[in-house]
Amino acid sequence: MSRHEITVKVNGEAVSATVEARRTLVDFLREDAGRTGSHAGCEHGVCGACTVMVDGVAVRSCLMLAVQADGAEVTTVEGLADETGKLHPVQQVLREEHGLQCGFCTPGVVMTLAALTAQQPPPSEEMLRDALSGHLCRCTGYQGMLRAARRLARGDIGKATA
Amino acid sequence: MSVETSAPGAAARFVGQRIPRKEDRRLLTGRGTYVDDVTAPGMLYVAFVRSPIAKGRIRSIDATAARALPGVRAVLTAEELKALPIKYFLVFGVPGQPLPDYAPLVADRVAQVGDPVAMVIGDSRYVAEDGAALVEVDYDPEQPVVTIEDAREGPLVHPRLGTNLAAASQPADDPEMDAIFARADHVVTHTVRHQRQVQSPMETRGILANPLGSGELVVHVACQSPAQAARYLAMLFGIPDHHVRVIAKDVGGAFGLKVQLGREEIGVVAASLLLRKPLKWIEDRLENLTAGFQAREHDMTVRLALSKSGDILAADVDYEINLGAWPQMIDGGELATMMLPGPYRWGRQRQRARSYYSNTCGLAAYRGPWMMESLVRETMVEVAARAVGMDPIAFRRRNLITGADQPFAMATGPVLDRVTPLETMELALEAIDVAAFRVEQAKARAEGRYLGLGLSVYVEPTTISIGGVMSSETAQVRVEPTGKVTAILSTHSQGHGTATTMAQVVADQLGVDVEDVTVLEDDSSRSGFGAGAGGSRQAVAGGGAARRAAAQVERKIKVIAGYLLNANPEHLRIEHGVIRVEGEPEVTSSVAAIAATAYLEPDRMPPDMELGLEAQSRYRPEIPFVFSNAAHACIVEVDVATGVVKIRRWVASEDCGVMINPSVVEGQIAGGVVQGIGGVLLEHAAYDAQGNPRAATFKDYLMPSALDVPEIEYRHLITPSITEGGFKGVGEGGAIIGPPALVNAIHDALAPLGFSCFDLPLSPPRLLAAIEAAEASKQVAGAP
Amino acid sequence: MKPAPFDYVAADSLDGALEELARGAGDALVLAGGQTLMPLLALRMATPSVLVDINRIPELAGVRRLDGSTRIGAMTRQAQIRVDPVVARHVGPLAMATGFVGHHQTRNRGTLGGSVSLADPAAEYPATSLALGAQIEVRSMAGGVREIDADDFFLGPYTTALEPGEMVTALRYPDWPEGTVFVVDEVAPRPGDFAFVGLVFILAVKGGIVSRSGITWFSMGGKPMRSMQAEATIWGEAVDGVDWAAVAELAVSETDPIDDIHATAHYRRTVGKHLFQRVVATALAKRGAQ
Amino acid sequence: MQMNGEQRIEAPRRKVWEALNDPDVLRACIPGCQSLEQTADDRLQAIVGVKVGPITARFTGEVTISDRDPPNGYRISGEGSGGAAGFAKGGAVVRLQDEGAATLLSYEVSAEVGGKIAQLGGGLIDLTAKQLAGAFFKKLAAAIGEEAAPAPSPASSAPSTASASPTPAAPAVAPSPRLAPPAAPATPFSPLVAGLLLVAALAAGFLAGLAAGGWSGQGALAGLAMGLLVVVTAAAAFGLGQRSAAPSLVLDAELLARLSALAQERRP
Repeated sequence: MSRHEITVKVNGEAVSATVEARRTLVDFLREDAGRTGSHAGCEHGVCGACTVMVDGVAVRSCLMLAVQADGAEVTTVEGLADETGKLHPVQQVLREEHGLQCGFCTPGVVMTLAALTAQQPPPSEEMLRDALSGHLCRCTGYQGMLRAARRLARGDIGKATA
Repeated sequence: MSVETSAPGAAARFVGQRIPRKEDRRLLTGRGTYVDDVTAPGMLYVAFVRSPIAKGRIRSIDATAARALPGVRAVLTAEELKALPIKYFLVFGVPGQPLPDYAPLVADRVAQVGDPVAMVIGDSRYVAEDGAALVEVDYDPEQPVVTIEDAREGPLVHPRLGTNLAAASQPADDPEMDAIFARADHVVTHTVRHQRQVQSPMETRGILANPLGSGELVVHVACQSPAQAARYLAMLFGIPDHHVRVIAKDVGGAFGLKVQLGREEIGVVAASLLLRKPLKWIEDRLENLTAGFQAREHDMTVRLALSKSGDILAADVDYEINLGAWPQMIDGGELATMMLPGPYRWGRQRQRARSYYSNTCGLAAYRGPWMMESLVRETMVEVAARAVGMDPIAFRRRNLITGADQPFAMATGPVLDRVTPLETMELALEAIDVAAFRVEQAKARAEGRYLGLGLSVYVEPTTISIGGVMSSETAQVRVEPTGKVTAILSTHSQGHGTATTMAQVVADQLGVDVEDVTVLEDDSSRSGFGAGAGGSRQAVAGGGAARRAAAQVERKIKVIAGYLLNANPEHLRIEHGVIRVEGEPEVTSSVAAIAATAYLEPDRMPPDMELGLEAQSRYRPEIPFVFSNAAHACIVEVDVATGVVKIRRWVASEDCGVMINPSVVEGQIAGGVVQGIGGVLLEHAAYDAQGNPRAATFKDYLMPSALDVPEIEYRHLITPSITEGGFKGVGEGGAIIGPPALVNAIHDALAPLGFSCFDLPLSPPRLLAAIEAAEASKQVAGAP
Repeated sequence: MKPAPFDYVAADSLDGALEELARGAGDALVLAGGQTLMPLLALRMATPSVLVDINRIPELAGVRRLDGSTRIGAMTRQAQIRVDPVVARHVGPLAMATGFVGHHQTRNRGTLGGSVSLADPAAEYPATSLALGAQIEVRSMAGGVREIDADDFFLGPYTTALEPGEMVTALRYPDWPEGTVFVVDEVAPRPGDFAFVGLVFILAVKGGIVSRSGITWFSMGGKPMRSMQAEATIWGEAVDGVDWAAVAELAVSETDPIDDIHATAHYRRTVGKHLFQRVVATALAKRGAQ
Repeated sequence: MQMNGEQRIEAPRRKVWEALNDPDVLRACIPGCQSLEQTADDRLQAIVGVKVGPITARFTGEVTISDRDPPNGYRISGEGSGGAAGFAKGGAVVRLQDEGAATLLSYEVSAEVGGKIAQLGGGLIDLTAKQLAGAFFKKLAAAIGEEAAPAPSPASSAPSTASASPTPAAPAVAPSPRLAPPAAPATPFSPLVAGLLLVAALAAGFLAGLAAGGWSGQGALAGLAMGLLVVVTAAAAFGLGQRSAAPSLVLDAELLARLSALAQERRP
């Protein structure tokens, strides 16, 4: 089995490692790059908990090999809040709307919403809802996430409504 | 809705407030600590070799190739594990109950697809799986038993037990019952079949077992109570409690799956003790869906005797459960049948229940233990109403208990008090506006569109404290020398938000700000014993313990402050951590100042008073069942051409007593409702005739997505319980009472077609088949 | 759930990829978007000796107009196909089908060529390409380049006309007449799931007469199913005179659906007829709107 | 899985019998055969490498023959084990009856699959098995009947399965006289087409194996073929559920070689 020297820019920091060809990106991020925020919920591309941004777009990190990310810019959930710890608007709104409970699926949800809300033109509530359907959550019944999506689409990221 | 203030004692500044959760900042920024996030030096990884057949004898196991694989450190079978005797028992077992031969690894016979046969331990999960693929097991397959029907007469799942009947409850002779049925004006017979489901929390099971040189065993595990897990391991392995330390910082959902450690976790601990190495096993999704634990799969038939005026006279219940091969608890159905009458005047009941072993995945607890009987009752009530020619709503109004009836002893024993089933129902109906809906429904039918309204009402016995591990919870509350407050509880959150809600309770009791209270509940070595999550009990048992411990500390603060301020402690008020003397605004102190004195200035303390500001209290509710209640109403549209159901509205009207944090309460309700929606419309852990699980990945096990759920509307009634703080449990209600509301709505929508189907899930193909059947029978009936 | 060992090669040119494929003989797999292959690897259902990654070959991606047709590179991501103006203008059904393919996160990686190469009987792209009469461009070291008619490409479940060492490099979609209307629709348990039954319906009308149509199904047999008799039956008919209920019967009779844990063949046929009429109604309404 | 079918073969029963006992027919039907050894009089074992789409498996097959009744038919029980992929076992009865100058070959198969295949395979197992078995017997008929060998399309010769619903009544519309239905794509007898037949043969190979009791090796081949069927179908089946993009499908070179070989062999 081939092994590969790779360097991935994770949240702005270059991380180099020698990985087996078969190593998935999510395992690389969690175990080699120490970013355990991305969770492997199903490892077959359905649940969405492992969603990260690769070169700016939301992808399932269990459906990419680490070696495929060589030279790429990867943003994980750890990379969103600023140095002062100020939450990203997506994180802030999800907190205000109680959009999470156990928190396991949350990092993936955050990354999908963060990737979409960074787009121009800003996504509609419909687009955000559609993208949320790519995430499974067993705790919340999606209620808080859907409220958050509505507020993000309206640019209403001031104070909580709930 | 009118909100009664919570029980006396607390100046409710935080209790009742929708404050954001303290744990969310950590979880939103990827800084949670789930078991797979923890590592230990020299840690090795475990993969299991699992049976591909549902039943058979193991002829031989050849691990030569696996052991020879570089990176594989060990391969263990039942043979190797014999070196460490395990006294296997079930946490929720009945003493003396005959058990099948539970063991971390099966020795000679496999009884389900996925039975663990060997453990491969390697330098990574990758290489451990490489090794597992090389272990060659030779099986002698036998005909499996898959369904309840198979189990009744079929070959034995566990030959040593001599029967497939795991537990049963037989009714005593009751000639009066037969007489009631004989003279009843109407007898309705109603059968509901509920399919197999999987709890499937987003985080699967997982464990890191780390035996330290000192003889201390540190275990990080995804569980519902570190203290309970520690007790279980200590007893299984005969290790003194203080040698077992269980830590579970963050757990990604559980829903009953993690209420008791399974065979795999126990096997990993055994292996770590044998090899003296830290071992990690993280269940993958294929294992979780096919070989962990599953839930539901029961049939219930009820005969209901009715008077012509629409009174429920008696119920005769027959209940069967498919337990699978290695159930987490062996349930004879007693509790389920006990709760069947719910909030109805229900003169008399007779029950017969049987649970069978089969060659399928064992059942475990699943959110909403009272779901089956509530589903049966609330769907049956509608059938019964039509049988006596009454509107189901009127029928419920006639048979539901009122405040005047309470306390009300159910036909099966439990006593209902301080519940508001009728009131919550009226509240839900008002929110839905039934009259307006019926108009809309008629208009839609004229256009060939089928809208339906579903209603369901129930009471739930939360915080059952009749005995056993769930009798009580404990809390230590400590004001540190800094003035900050630490509350250490035996509660545990797998998403419940107890780090916030318990802090709200403590802050109110002490008069400090919620930001100044830190709740710790993740470590058995500091929390003390308690069952943690399970049975909708943490608000009542944990909240009660937290209030009482905090009250002791509050009292001590006031005594010390009174002594230092020359004031009567009874005249002191604490708010925002500031202590004031009533009528003397200029005289103040603070909790922080008192704390400094209590720890650091012994000479300023009142004579004979113990130093420090800390107290512990263990709380057992004053009543065996703390009943909460709710009524749900929903509106659906059914596409009769495809069988696809769209949910247009959902109203949850509930009474969980004093709400600590309404947003958390609503989150619990919503999560439960959506799990219920999944159970009615989508989720099915199907098996084929050979016992092969056919929903092995999330492409086949279908859970609701964000596009499948309605926006849930809430109505809250607050009728405090008599327990400490007036709280009631609310964690499971949505999963219990959501399903019947949805099933009733579908039947209401399709009533013009004569549709009837209580065989879940009501997937589009099954709905369409039932619609076709209804049309066919109508044609037969209509034929000359 | 971790993949078995394999070697990995990232080709930086088409020739490089074809060389690696030839070298890998039957035991090499092409890694395109990976949204299906990765789960198969993780489940150890697929255990190739070598993966040839074609994600770093620029010339394999992109949409280009040719004379009378549109050429879409095999590595063009589904997310781009969904929003690409040229696709929207000339290959509308493909853009419409993309809305049903997986989810936002998988469409960001998933590709057209990968989906067509796998020939998943439940996939939207093979059926849509079949309905549009696409030409599938394949290349190999030995055989060079050839185009295969979609009708000849999909042979059965997972079975295509690709020869060893061959790889799909692009699809060419011939233009349909101005004013062609189309609808791609499906009935699925949840959005993004594989459909119980799915239908692609494309209709070209000239002077009120049906001049051409494409009627294909997904999840209705072991491969994308084309209802040729139905197409033949409405050809040359006055569009307003067609007995669509009868055509629905005929079209469904040309499929061969199966039972699985999600739906019975009976359900798929029954709902297929309904879906057909629903889709036709929508298409005719679109036509009226033109 | 239950599978029944009939095939009229334009040859006398004795001839069909002999053809069915021709080892070459079945041996040629097994691609990637890595070893073949007799373990007992009525038992054979072999190892076969299979690849279908992205799915790969190494299969071990074993079968036993019973109820031999030359030249009328047999019963066989076969088992194919694909290791991690899973296993298949089953039995079948094949009967030969005179039908005028021709022979009617009927078969009843009951088979079951286990392991990952059963968990992940879904309903396509039945479909593919159905198609492959049908195609196999069409081809067999063509071979024995010494007809020219344009390829029958598997779908067109699908036998009925227990799970399949009856095909609906003929539609009420007659095809427009102005245009005959577009002819199905002409399929020259290329190695690829033979490939289809061959894969089909694998599927139903064990059926033929049943008939080949005279040389129990054929029985073994039967078991292998059955295992192959299982892997083949599992491949398709798992894929059915998967969404969006996928890798190119690469056919096994060895398979192709054998396809061509068979193609030559079967030419009139």
